[in-house]
Amino acid sequence: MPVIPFKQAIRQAMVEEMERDESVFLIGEEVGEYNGAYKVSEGMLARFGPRRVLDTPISETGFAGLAIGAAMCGLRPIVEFMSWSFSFVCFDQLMNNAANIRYMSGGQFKLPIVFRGGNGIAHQLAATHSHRVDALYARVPGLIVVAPSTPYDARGLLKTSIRSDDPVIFLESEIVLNETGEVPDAEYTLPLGVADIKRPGSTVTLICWSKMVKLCLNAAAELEADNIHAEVIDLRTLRPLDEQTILESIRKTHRAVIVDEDWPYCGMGAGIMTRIYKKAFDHLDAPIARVCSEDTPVPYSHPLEHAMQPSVEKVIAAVKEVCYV
Amino acid sequence: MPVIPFKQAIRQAMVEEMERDESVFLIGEEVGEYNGAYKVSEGMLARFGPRRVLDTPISETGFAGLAIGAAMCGLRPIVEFMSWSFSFVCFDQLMNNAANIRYMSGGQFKLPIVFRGGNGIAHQLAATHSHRVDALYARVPGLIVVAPSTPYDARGLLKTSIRSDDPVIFLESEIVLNETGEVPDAEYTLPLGVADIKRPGSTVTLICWSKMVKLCLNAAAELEADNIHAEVIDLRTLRPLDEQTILESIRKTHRAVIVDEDWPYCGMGAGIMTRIYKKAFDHLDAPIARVCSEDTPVPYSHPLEHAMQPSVEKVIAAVKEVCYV
Amino acid sequence: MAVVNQVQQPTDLPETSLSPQETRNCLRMMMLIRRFEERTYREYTKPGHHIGGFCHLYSGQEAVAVGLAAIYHQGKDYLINGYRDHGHALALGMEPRAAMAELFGRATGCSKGKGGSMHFFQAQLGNLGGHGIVGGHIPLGTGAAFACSYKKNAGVCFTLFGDGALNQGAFNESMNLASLWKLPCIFICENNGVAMGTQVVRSSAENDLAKRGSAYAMPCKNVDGNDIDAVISAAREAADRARAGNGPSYLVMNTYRFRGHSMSDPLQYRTKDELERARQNDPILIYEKRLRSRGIIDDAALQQIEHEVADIVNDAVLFAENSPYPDLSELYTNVLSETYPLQK
Amino acid sequence: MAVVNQVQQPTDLPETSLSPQETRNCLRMMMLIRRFEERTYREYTKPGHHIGGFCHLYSGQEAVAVGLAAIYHQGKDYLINGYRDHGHALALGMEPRAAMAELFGRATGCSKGKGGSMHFFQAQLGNLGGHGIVGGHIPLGTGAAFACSYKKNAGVCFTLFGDGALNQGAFNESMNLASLWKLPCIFICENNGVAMGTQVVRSSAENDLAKRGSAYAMPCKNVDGNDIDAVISAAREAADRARAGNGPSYLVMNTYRFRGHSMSDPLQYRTKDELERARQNDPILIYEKRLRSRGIIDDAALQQIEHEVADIVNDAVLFAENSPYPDLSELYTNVLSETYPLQK
Ligand SMILES: Cc1ncc(C[n+]2csc(CCOP(=O)(O)OP(=O)(O)O)c2C)c(N)n1
Ligand SMILES: Cc1ncc(C[n+]2csc(CCOP(=O)(O)OP(=O)(O)O)c2C)c(N)n1
Ligand SMILES: [Mg+2]
Ligand SMILES: [Mg+2]
Repeated sequence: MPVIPFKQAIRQAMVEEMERDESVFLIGEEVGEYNGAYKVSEGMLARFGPRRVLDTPISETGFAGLAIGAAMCGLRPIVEFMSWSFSFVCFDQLMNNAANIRYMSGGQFKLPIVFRGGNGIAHQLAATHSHRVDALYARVPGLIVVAPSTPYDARGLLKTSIRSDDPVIFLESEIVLNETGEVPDAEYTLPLGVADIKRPGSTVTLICWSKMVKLCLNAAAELEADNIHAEVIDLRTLRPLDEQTILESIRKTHRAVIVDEDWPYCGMGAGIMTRIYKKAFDHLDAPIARVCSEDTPVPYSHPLEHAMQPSVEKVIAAVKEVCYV
Repeated sequence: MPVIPFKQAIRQAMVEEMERDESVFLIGEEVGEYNGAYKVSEGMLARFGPRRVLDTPISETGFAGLAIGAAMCGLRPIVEFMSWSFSFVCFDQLMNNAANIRYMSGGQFKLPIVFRGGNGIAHQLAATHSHRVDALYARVPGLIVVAPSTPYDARGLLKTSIRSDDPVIFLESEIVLNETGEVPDAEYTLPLGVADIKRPGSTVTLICWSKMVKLCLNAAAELEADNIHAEVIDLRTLRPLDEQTILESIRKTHRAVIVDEDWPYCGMGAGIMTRIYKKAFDHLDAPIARVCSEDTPVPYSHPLEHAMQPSVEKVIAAVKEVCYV
Repeated sequence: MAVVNQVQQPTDLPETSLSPQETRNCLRMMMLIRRFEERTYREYTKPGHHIGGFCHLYSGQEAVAVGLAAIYHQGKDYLINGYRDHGHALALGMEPRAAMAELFGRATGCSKGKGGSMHFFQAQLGNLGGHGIVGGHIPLGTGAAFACSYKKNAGVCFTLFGDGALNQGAFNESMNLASLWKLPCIFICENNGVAMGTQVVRSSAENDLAKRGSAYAMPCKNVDGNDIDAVISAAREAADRARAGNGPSYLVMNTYRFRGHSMSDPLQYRTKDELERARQNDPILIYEKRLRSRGIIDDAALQQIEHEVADIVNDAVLFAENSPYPDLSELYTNVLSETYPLQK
Repeated sequence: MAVVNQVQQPTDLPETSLSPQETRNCLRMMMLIRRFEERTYREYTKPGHHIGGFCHLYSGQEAVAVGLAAIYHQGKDYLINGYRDHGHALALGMEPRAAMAELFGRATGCSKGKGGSMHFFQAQLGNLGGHGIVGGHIPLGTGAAFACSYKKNAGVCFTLFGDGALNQGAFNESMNLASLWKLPCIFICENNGVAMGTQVVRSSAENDLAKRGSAYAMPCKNVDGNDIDAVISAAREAADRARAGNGPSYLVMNTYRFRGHSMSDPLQYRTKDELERARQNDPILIYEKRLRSRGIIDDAALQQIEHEVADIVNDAVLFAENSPYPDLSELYTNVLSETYPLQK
């Protein structure tokens, strides 16, 4: 099977869906002539022309709203945010227009639209450019939130997202964009709302997604030395949440650690924990542990930025804590 | 002691602080000539003049940002949002400029600024005007989030918020604005970050704030009939969170219900629950229960809107569940 | 403070080429909207009223919605506006029953009772809805125009907003995008002189609101928004231009709001004098006079229309009163298109 | 695509009334900034480099920052701008050591290593910082001007942003507020013709960016941003007006960005030709020639300056390299002013 970078898998999905359905188009800053700030859309302008690959001015409110309006009128936009951090200047468009119009209109309008872009902490981009928006959007009924960790998942999930009649928040870690993985040539799709067990295990359940999956797999590998067999669950979709896969795992392991790069308070990890606590309560041999970022803005300086985030060591420590070793 | 409405207590706090400190001013839509959309600032323009009570165009990004800039330069703005729902059009100003500038500048700038306005579900304002922003801002290091339930608390906490050198998100329920309570004539302040036990009890801990406090007190009163003595904790401040008061109560009652009007997933109640779960784990006789709003956008139609929200009945049912009765 | 028509209005009124029957229909629709709104006012302020939430009446601005509807290409065009949306919905053809039932929060309402006064939608007529966040819908209208242009179907989108909404950056971003990409978007500011209680002079550094569009290389124009013929000809010109692929226009319809901003507004910022002057410029009165002078209507015809619209509005209220509330299960419908695996 | 100076520049250059010493200092500062930026480029692209994150160089635009600094009233005025902020910080008087140490993420940096390239702050000089969210700082600058006006201290705020930032609604909201309230804000668009890879013609429906301010009843002007004398006289006029209480102005400084948008930019959208033309308009060259012709500098003086700035920049890099990283405990400082009860 070909091994390709994550960003190429994203591109494949977009290209395939644009070939398949003329109502799909790509819009965002620098997606065309510049080939994308992170080169995700490389070559797409050349392939589809300026009608379907649109470079925008720096007007997130304008073009995100434009895309939502276009979706109300039968098109299927893919909106690229150069960074999800920039979605804060158009937060209202997502929270109200994308999430509510179907409901407020009594179901008269569907909103087939994908918003995608880089999410989370990358390399020293400092506080304003390192936001993790997972929880902000996963909190909202009316939205779907997808956050894949591998090229294979990314391609399959993005295709389904583009075909979905609902607004999808598609989170790509800037760090993961260049990581590679096997992706078949043949077309395929993956269902939304279904987690994937990236590594089976029996001692403890590691719950993660996006950038944190690799970290958890590394931690799991190291933990074998201590005879701890960690099961790594890649959620892939944050809303809807695949509670069942998580709970089945916990019923087996009786211990869980949630690993995410959000802040500890009211962040994504907190949201997931609350969803499963009650149902897992009687099966738990220890309180669910969490590894997340420190409760501070994201600093520029490399050592601080590093210290702020989850690490393999932190995950291992948390696992040992819930395993009482 | 005089009995006054919540909104008057807010006004008292603003007037007193503006008398006390010339650098304090009030800015927002309709706060001046119109006397405030909810009449919170009634009479303040007449008292302080247009230099210190400023009616703005409908430009939340403009005036919220203007106030933040003014705070960087030594003033102490009070920004009124007609509704916290409207803060989504200027979300970036709060998330990045208010929350991060102190940090990103290495502490060179302080940001003494209060943002206040109506939060949550009111009377049939539908999906776009009923947002509960508690968790969105409580999640963020660099912000302080206050959500009082009584006129007494409101006045004392708002005064402290105005004197604080940090950005304060001050949440007023539109429903609570007209409720009344005792407030002394004499000046006083209340500390941020300290919860208040609004009703002592021994059987179960009810954790709530803002609009939900009255609901919990009503539920607690009804629960006495079943010999259940509920302790009602009014958090008052959501960030920083007074874990200590909550945990002390749970160590006594061994049972807790969190009541909030946010959505269930990644909402404020979820955030609080995660903060206390681990530390309370060994003291709990039952999983922490939650009463919150249903996981849908807020509908207009009265019966639906009512069904969507927490109610005394729902709180009682949740209490009985954790008490296994 | 004088706020009405402070800007010089053009005085030449080109013929609008509507047939007599069409002009009569326009007058009738204006009267229906007025009647609907005044009845809504009564229903809202009645003890034990059925209407809740914010409710913004359109009385006084009818010439704009009805004028636009007169040149609207159904099945092709779109219209979107703010929360003051009853008039536009009716003008485009919404059943008054569905409109009143929505206000009453009933399952039979145009948005199934889920939207309320600020959120009247009607997909099959291209009505993209009323929207509560000031200015937030302007990019959506631009997007509808984008869709028309993408599909090359010669449709246009009428994107309406108030004088207050101009002060949201969303307006500027949309104007720039629409002009840059020559989208068939007709931006229409319904300037009723005031946003809630803030007069234009207190919200806009530039008093001539047409100039607020001057940075985007598109035609910008003041229009007498109380004169339906002026509305029609300006809108037609803009729509023709847009349909021909020549891009957007920006029209400021100068008009007046008879009622308060919403139901709770005591209107203290307004003088009797001002209101009196506005009453003289009542768009219905103006049009009625004109049709009379053209011999298109007379007292009898007028009286008949009055009766008709009264009956329609009565019927709408009865219908709304007798309609059921949505079933509680409706709380969970229309959130997404489908229930995904494991949702909830 | 020609992007430089497509707009007609005014050709009359009024005297700026700087003393010869001041003009020499200006030239020296421009050269220091250039040297600092080119060294930053080398440090960033070195293997195992110390500089991380996004880094945007100011080479080519020096006349703007240095021109503004020449009329800046320290202790009274404020300046705020986007993420391309090294030049402005140095021009206002930041120690190159503190600047370079910030890039290196060291505790001795101007923002203690917490801000990085995009976030150079210096409170005691009124430098309200560089800001990474395009357009998001424009309301802040308006607020600084508000503070000046509130305190009636005749200070002004220079609020800088790029040609791309004009397309954020925050710009328009700020312009309107500043003009409505006559705030002493000098809005300055540094038009280097391109936002990342998007040329002005592809982002703005209106090509004359000065017109983008035309809706706000304030003076709007194109300025040759490569000519420091033009910058100074336009900025002085605007500042005088603002200090006198007559409100804001909007200036478009037309200039050029020699380097890529940030370090990763391959500059493929640019022709050799274009760059060649821009080199001829290098603001340092222009000013150097002028000072030569006025007899203020000669080869020897120039060489001396070159050595001086080279030494300063070398010293800055050495200082940065030898400075410690922030202690890990610094992660938790400067979040709030104090630790509230029970915080953490
Ligand atoms: C972003 C936002 N800010 C504030 C409000 C509150 N609000 C609702 S209507 C209104 C006045 C709008 O005036 P205008 O645009 O002139 O429309 P009109 O009511 O005159 O039709 C305000 C301030 C809102 N709904 N959304
Ligand atoms: C809201 C937002 N959108 C997008 C970006 C990404 N971005 C950073 S700089 C830039 C280009 C800005 O160009 P311009 O304003 O002309 O300034 P210049 O870089 O030319 O100095 C873009 C798109 C951002 N930082 N913030
Ligand atoms: Mg108005
Ligand atoms: Mg630029």
